[in-house]
Amino acid sequence: MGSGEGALFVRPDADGFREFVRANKPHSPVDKRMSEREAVRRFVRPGDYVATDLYGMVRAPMSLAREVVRQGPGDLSIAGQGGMDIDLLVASGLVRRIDNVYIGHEVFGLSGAFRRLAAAGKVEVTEWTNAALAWRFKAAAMGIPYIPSRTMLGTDTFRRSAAVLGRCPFSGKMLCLLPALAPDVGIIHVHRCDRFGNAQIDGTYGLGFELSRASRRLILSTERVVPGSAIRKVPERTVIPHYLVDAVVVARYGSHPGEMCYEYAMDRPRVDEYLEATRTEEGTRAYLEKYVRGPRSHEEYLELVGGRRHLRRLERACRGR
Amino acid sequence: MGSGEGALFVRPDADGFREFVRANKPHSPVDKRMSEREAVRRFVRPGDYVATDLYGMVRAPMSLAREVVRQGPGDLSIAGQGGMDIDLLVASGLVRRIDNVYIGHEVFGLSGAFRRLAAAGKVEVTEWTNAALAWRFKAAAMGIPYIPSRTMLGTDTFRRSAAVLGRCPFSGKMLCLLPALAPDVGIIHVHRCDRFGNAQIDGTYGLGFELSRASRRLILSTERVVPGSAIRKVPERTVIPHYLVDAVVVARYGSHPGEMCYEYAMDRPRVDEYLEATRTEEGTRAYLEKYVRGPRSHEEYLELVGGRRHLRRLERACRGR
Amino acid sequence: MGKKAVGSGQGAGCGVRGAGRKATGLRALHPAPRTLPAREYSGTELLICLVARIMENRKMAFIGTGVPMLAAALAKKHHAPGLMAVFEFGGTDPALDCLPLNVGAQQTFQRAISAVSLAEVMEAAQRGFLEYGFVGAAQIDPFGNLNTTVIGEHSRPAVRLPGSGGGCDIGALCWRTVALVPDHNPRKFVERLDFMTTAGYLDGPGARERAGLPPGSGPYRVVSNLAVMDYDGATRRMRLHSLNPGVTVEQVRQNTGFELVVPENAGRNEPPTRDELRILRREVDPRRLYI
Amino acid sequence: MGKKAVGSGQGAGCGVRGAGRKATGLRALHPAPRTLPAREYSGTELLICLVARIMENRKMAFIGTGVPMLAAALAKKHHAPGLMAVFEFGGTDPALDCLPLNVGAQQTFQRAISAVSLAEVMEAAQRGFLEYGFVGAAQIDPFGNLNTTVIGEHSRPAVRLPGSGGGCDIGALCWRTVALVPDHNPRKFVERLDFMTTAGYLDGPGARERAGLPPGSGPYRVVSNLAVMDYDGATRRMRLHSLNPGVTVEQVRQNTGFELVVPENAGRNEPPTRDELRILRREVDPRRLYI
Repeated sequence: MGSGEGALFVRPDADGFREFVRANKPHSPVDKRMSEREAVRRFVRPGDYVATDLYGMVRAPMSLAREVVRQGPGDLSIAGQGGMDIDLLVASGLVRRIDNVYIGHEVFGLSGAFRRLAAAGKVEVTEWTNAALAWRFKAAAMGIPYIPSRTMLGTDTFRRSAAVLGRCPFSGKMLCLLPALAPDVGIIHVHRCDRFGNAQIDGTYGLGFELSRASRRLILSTERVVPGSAIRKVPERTVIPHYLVDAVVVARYGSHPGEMCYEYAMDRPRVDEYLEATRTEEGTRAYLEKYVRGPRSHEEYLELVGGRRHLRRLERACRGR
Repeated sequence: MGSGEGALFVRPDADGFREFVRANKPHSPVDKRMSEREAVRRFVRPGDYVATDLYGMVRAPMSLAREVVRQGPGDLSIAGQGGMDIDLLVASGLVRRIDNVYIGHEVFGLSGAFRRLAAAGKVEVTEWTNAALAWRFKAAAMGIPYIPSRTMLGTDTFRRSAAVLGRCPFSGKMLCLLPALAPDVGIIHVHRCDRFGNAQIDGTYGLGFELSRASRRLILSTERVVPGSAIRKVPERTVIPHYLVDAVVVARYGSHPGEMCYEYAMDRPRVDEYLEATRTEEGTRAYLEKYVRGPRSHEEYLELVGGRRHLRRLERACRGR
Repeated sequence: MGKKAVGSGQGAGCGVRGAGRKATGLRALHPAPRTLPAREYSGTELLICLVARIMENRKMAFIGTGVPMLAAALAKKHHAPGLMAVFEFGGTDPALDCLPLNVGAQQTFQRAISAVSLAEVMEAAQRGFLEYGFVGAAQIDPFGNLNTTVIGEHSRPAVRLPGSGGGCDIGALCWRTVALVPDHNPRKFVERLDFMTTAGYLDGPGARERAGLPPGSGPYRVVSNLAVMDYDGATRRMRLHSLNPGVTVEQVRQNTGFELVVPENAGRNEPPTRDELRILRREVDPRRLYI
Repeated sequence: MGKKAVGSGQGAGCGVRGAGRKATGLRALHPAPRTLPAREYSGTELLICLVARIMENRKMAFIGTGVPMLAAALAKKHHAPGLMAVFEFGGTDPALDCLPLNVGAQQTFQRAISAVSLAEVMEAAQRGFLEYGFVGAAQIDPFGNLNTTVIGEHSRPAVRLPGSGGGCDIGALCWRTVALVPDHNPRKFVERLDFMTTAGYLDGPGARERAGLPPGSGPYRVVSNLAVMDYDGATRRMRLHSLNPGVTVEQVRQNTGFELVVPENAGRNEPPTRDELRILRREVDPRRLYI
């Protein structure tokens, strides 16, 4: 029937996932709080496939993205969807393979890092779409090896993807079959969770629901830890239950310099500084030295960018619901 | 590859669904409040395929099920999953075709109505499972004609279903392909919604999320109508957005004699009365006369079963979260 | 109708005391006197204890109403505090300080860690998170295949049973399926099912894998009022594992409608301990909804 | 860094005033003087009005940041109060009393009717709920196919663009796709794309249906700084629909890199009305984040 020519970086393996889950996931509640350093050291390895949530400069797990760059596990594959977090990984030079969806900055312009890397042929890129990526995660999250869809048909996006054409046995329709994508590591920043990782997210959860279920290992960072009783009071609000979670990293202002909805606004000058810096290789290097490798922890980073008083201002600039 | 021998009562038709949605669904907010009588008159027709949520004697849309029996559109097909609501439809003799999953009363025993109907060969039954039905709704809710799964393989349940065997083009795995199921009418009882139908459900939503999206026409009954501002305050809690909804029926105690979680407890003596009555045809007839066709409205039914004072007791027997 | 009739609401959301007035399915099978001496126990209590002992700590178990739920609550309070009860309609690890009568009832998600949907928990099972699944059956065959659909012909059944419900899914997706048969007799343990609702080992070794069912999953135990059975590793046929107190091998054989594998060293199940009974009666089901 | 730099928070969650200090993509294209007389208007304002006029009442529109969002807000306040703005990352019909800079930002779901997920809104589109979709492009061809992926070769591109994002999905799943090209020139309107990210009419009549794309869906309009284009019903090739104020057919032809179908009766687009400009400037974007 035809299939895309793009590389399939992660083969669907529902049985392998089952075995992994049975042997490795924390089925019952255990305290998983740890530092950024420990979480990345234990759960992100060279050669891993990494994916993040949410998008743009919104609820991106920046403190963890910075820690990944700090520790520098190389030869990474990524789901090229996200925002500054993903862009930072690309800029850091750790990435070799991208399931690309959108790497750029919307109204703020193109990604300098992605542009340079691609032009130099230093990265292998397979193309997908927002919906395709969501449904690839969803297939993995459902425990099935693929999911049919009606997107991408007829395009070069399909041709450069690793999707496959198939005909529906019930309706005869031509469909775009999307292979399940189970990242080695999912990284998600949430508003609150308990120490076991039962997490609530305010506002849209983007790809977080699917990604959390699709990931082999899952690192959460959270603005705050709440008692388990607060979670159990409204079990409808639990987007990510603890049994999916491997690490809970408390990271107040973890999305800085991006926004965390209902918590703090985007730090526009710091975002501009990043966008400006990453236009050139030298600028990127200097930025990484100053803001990522310079501070040894998220706390030191927060001091560097202005400390408590400055961060409080960002909170005030964001006025709740 | 092989496929089930059961009848496929609703063929997957993603394009037909799209056309229907474009032409018929209320894309923007309009006040949809109406009586049980009007909702059933306008949206349930002879020969329709009807499906309900939730399960057992829990959050079942009983006031609407009674109204369907009262108006008596015949030749119905149903998703045989639910509880007293579905059992009542079966007992009423309006049902000709069942995509069966489970019709019975759990710890309370078998369904007398289903047993008699099946033994008499008066109903055509195709077999599925809980997960299969959920995923069939999910396929329709995703706008795709089928979804692959790993259940039912190797069983008579598969043989008596209308599923199809298929091999995954990525992993080579044998899969059970489940055809999308888009009911003509979905009926769901919720805790609260605004007059447009933006609905919140407390506790598990069973099949409600998928069913609401899979249904061509959707009737909600609700314990209470709240202002739109209450919905917009916590948009994370909207399980069913208004554009899916065709009718909003205000039905306080709409699940009686079953329970409505956090609202009122099951009315056990009334449930027992139903279970006892439906053991025989005569009993069933008498029950339907007294409790369903006798009262002309949900309000009259509530009076009949004990009125406000009695219902308050059921509320007190259910002590919130 | 008085207030008592609809429940006294001794705990949050527990308004189902009326259920105690009439024997539900379980009670009808094994009526338990209200005040059993500590050394005595009912058949239902034994069954609950046998099932509870199967459940290991730090595992997730797919739970239906009735015996499995009571067993899960007992296991959690007795030897498996990290056991996670997952209910089919979406409730996960609820407080369970009172017992539900439906798998979708309020108690299945009250103070749970999450309350989502049927699809969500079935997908967790499909991803391999659910270690245990529990299923009842009208018939069970030597390979642990189960019937909950019809007795007789499908098109005109002598007895129309409810259907699969989640049973077939559990048998396909959970790692270890445990069948519960509180009335061990030759009409239940049959050589050939009238209808195979739920896959056990199908027709023998390798058959599940050939059908496409997840490798490593399958029937694990059968718990009956006479004994606990497991399956022979080589033939995948049902095998006597351990006898209930006071029951002989011969009794089990006579009540099984096919040739049961009987090993030399069949074990013996201990009666409920004082501890188990105390927890069961005082903490799990103090209002005697089920036991 | 002073408080102003991070936003003065004039409305709930509007802490992005800093954005006004530096020209974002839109502003860089069409700088608008802070105080335009009521009869004058910027290029961006015209574009917004042209897009807004396309949107009918009681429809759902897939909205990205920038022009489509402003146009949706304008249409809603001007002639289409029942228009529903749906954002890709899950926000549906938010209050929009301040404007988001990201399609996932707080303003996209603040006081919305629902805030769910990317999958949820894409599935609504796949089910046929989304009437309008809006897409930008680096290149567009005569059949309305779009490129947002690469200029040059895919393996070593001269310019690596972001990729599809939701563009390809919108082109596949929405009923009517509207392309926005604020800089109409021959490098944008090309005979052959370097890369077809998003399906227009592919290579002509019937091609979408043959590829399996939903029948009845497809490109609807192109809105540029020079004109509005639609598509010939028979050939599916791009056709001049109506000229922007002061623009000639010849100008459009010269700035289009392929042969544009030009009908006898090409219309003329009215400039923004007083009403439109008033709503746009006072109600939609009073803090001039975009215009």
